Amino acid sequence: MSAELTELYQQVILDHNRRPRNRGKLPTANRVAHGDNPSCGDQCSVYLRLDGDRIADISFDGSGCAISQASASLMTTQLKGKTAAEAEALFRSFHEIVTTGREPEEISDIAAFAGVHAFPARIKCATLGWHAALNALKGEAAPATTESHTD
Amino acid sequence: MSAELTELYQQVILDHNRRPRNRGKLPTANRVAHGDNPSCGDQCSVYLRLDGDRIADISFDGSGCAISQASASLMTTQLKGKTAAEAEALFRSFHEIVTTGREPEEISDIAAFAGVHAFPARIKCATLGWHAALNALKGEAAPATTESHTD
Amino acid sequence: MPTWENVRADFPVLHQQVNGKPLVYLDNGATTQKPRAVIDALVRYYERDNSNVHRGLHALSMRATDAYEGARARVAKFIGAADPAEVIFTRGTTESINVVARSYAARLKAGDVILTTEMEHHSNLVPWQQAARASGATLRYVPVLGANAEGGLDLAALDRLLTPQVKVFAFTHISNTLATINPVAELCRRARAVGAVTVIDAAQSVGHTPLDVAALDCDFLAFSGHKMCGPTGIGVLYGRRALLDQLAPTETGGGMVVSVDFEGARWKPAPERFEAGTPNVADAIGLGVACDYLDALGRARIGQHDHRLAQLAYARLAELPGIRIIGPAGERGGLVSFAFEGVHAHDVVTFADEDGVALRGGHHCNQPLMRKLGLTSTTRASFYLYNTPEEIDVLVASLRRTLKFFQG
Amino acid sequence: MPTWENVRADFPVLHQQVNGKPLVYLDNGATTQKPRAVIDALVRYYERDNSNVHRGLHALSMRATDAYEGARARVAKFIGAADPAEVIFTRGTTESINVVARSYAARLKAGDVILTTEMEHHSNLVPWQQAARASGATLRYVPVLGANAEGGLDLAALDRLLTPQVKVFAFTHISNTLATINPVAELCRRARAVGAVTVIDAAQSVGHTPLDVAALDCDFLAFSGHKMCGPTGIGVLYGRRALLDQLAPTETGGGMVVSVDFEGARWKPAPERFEAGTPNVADAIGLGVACDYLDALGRARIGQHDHRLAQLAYARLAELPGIRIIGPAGERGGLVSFAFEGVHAHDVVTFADEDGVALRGGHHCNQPLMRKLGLTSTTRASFYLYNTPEEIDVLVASLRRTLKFFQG
Ligand SMILES: Cc1ncc(COP(=O)(O)O)c(C=O)c1O
Ligand SMILES: Cc1ncc(COP(=O)(O)O)c(C=O)c1O
Repeated sequence: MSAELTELYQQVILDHNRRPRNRGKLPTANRVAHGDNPSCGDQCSVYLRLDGDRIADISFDGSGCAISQASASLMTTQLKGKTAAEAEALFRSFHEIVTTGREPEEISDIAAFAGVHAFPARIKCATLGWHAALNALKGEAAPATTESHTD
Repeated sequence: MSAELTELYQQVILDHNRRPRNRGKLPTANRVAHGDNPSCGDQCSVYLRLDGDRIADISFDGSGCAISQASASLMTTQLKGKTAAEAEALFRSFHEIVTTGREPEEISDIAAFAGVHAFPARIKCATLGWHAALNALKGEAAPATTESHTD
Repeated sequence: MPTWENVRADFPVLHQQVNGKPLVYLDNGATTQKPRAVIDALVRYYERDNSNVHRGLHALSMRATDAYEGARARVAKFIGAADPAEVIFTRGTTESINVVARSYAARLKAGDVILTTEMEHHSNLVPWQQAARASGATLRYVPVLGANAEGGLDLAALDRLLTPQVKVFAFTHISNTLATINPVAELCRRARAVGAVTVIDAAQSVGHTPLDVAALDCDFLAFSGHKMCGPTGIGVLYGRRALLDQLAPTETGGGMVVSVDFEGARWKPAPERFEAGTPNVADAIGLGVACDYLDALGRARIGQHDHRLAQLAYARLAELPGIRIIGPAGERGGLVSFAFEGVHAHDVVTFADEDGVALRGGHHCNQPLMRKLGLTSTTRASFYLYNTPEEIDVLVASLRRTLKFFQG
Repeated sequence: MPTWENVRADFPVLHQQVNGKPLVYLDNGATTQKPRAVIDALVRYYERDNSNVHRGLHALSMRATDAYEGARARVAKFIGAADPAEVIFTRGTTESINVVARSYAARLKAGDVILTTEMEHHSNLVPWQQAARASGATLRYVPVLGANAEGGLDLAALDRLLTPQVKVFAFTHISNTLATINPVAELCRRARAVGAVTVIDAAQSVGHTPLDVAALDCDFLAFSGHKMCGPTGIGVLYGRRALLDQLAPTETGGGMVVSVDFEGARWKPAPERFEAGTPNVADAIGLGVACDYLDALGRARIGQHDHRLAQLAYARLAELPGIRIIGPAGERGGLVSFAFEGVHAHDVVTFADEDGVALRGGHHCNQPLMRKLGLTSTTRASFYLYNTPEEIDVLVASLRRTLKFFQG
């Protein structure tokens, strides 16, 4: 297997893909948003329980490739307990990682997604869940679609 | 001037172009039809006075290239006095001449149009007046257009 | 003249490495590759004859017009249309179907029914949804049978659905997702019995099997050049002459008018009526050469070749653990669509690409059908005349490696 | 990198004899010739990268997608559009205008006014007649001044015509018959003041003069690749992003939907929303390369070159007996349209062709304007970057010979 492919499918990603965290509907959710990637049919719903400005709880549901599922799973573990502003900052780091391959200074699991940058067509997979989460935070009713984003 | 071009613009044609015969509206006409060549804007109206089945008088009017004007002019001289069936037979000969370049066995002025066959794009010019005349004979109200004919 | 022995040599694109491995191009359902003869035709046109058509009297314009109209006649022969005027050049299947659907949208009314099937590509589905919405007509679907859609169209249901209210019946010839070959002549016959106009989506068939519109006795037929060895950007709408002359053009402008004044315009008859503006001259000419190429090899032979590869692939893939193959098991077009338990089509395609194998993963513009089958995506391997049994070995080895990685 | 010194060497088609004489191609208003770089880009695409775009994850598909979207970004830069999503690929100017006209037909109502001008090409005229008919809106024309249309648009009349009822104002940048250069920035400014949306037909300008949609501040702009050194079958509709996202797509099918079920579909945003079906990938890439070619030479310089040739031709032609030249005498685009007393344009063109000179004769898809001028046809000589003053000598000599033959 090539170095690029190994990078893409890192252990962290495979693990989240096999045993997704926080998967399924969140009964206590007070926000939900749906995202889909029309190019390939990937879908992702994100459920939030917002406590004031803070994400008290979060889950996701959907179907898609290993990258999209692992990314959504990992995202839920990262966003739990964060404020909206912190979540947006985290997404900016994540976006930087998947588009440039540059790993962040602080050690973080999201660095596992650095390998995505070598596969530009998969960037949309990696960001799908994040877009849905940000939309849920903003309370946007319209479903997120990767087509309306530039990545 | 090349042999083909000389053939195309024979003396007969130039003469009819310069001094068109039977040109203008026919006050006594009981049939009229209009033809146009949308590719180039050539227009031709043909006026007939039908006496039973016979063309008692005929004229044309319009604008177009030397080929189309001369052809319409020559046509009027040929069709005067003919029956509808004779007119159709004459058109078939004319069509044969302009599409194949083969001159007919009987000596006739219409043979002057044999040169047209070397310029396929001009066949429509040569037949415009004829199509209008045949439509007038048939009493068709719709304007003839060279586009609905295969030549 | 192409020969079967040399066929791969005719396609420059095949002779390259992808990720260090020889390219195995199995994405022919999406688009096919182009033989040298087609590429050369484009170059020749631009180097020698390029000019605007129709309205020109100079040498280049006459040459370009002859070549363009010659391509139209060539395509007419390719599909068995008696009259070249029945061949309208479009951008592709999608535009062709839109032209018919938009024109019928203006003629249908509430109470009329548009009939299509559950296995249509979005391009033969969404335009009819729009036509139904615009006209007030009702859209109905002929169901597909079987948990894996292996049963094809429900012909018993068709009997009930084909009422005299049905004005248009639109269906695909070969499904781009299932590989189902529909009994199109039979469907046309039944539709005619109730007076419905038939529209065949031949995108996946015209380059893969002998096809004759006179024998099918269909009213409209749509296809794309790029799926039959031709250039991108060119396709065809065949229409029965008598119907074409009744249809309102959906696009207007230069070249399709007899006369224009400040108040309005009169249309030319078909085909010009439906070809507003400067046509895609070069690619139409390229499409004509693609017809020559395919007919020289023989479409019956191409169909056999595709079918044999699809059968072989089906048998070999069926051995893989956790695979689900959709579509008919027996007679089928030259492609195989499948899904694995626990491994997503995207990951399969990314891994195959590592091995030089080009596959397609996704919903194949067939979302409603996928949903009915409980799938969100499949992986599709689609074959054409230049593919070989050895390439199927490479495919199977690649899939095994992927499964091992994900399933452990 | 092309240079002015070598420009003719870049165009293979120019180096041929027609009827035994060197080709003098003066039919650039109809279509331009293609430089080697553009032809090579097509060949390279088909030999190396050909694949369907957007929905593919394998190497060829990713390369094709990058090249296609790269071409979109290149075209955006070429016309000064900030956002590549504002560039929609179409077949050409005619389709581009039809897309806007059809979309507005669905939004306009009785009482609304569509404004255009008396000098429009049929492609920027008939679609608006249809839109007016379909919506009940009224179509009005800005008059052209002067017996030979030398006065351009009647800007005083425009003041009266531009009422708040005007919802759309569509006009050409450079007239393909008169060579008039309209004050497009000024027209956009005036239209904006009454809230009208502007549609510029840039078919004759975009390859001939620097053009910046941001500076013009227009809402829509349409042009064809084949008139600017690009391939046939590709063109562009530029649209302001905020407007595009409101417009209903006029063609539906694969690639432009977010999701589809048996009941209906949701659209993607622009540009995909307006590009149903497999796009014309190869020719879009070719168009991108044409942009490179023209910008390397410099469109300001190209415009000067064209203008100089047109001025020279105007002066030389004006000396011919019985000639009538239409359009402005001073500032003008790179073409000259003329008619002779007693010699029809078709005969002129046939004689010129004998001398290797390619001209166009006819109504130039401008029938209402021709009728207003009391003409049925003119002969048009239209210039581009590879034409030379010597070619004008050949043209004039040929015309003299024709006149001699017919006028004696
Ligand atoms: C001013 C103008 N508008 C529109 C068109 C139509 O362009 P196309 O035929 O490429 O669609 C042309 C050229 O024919 C033109 O010159
Ligand atoms: C069955 C079928 N119909 C229609 C289409 C649409 O063809 P195009 O995208 O060339 O318009 C395709 C291919 O994508 C297809 O496979």
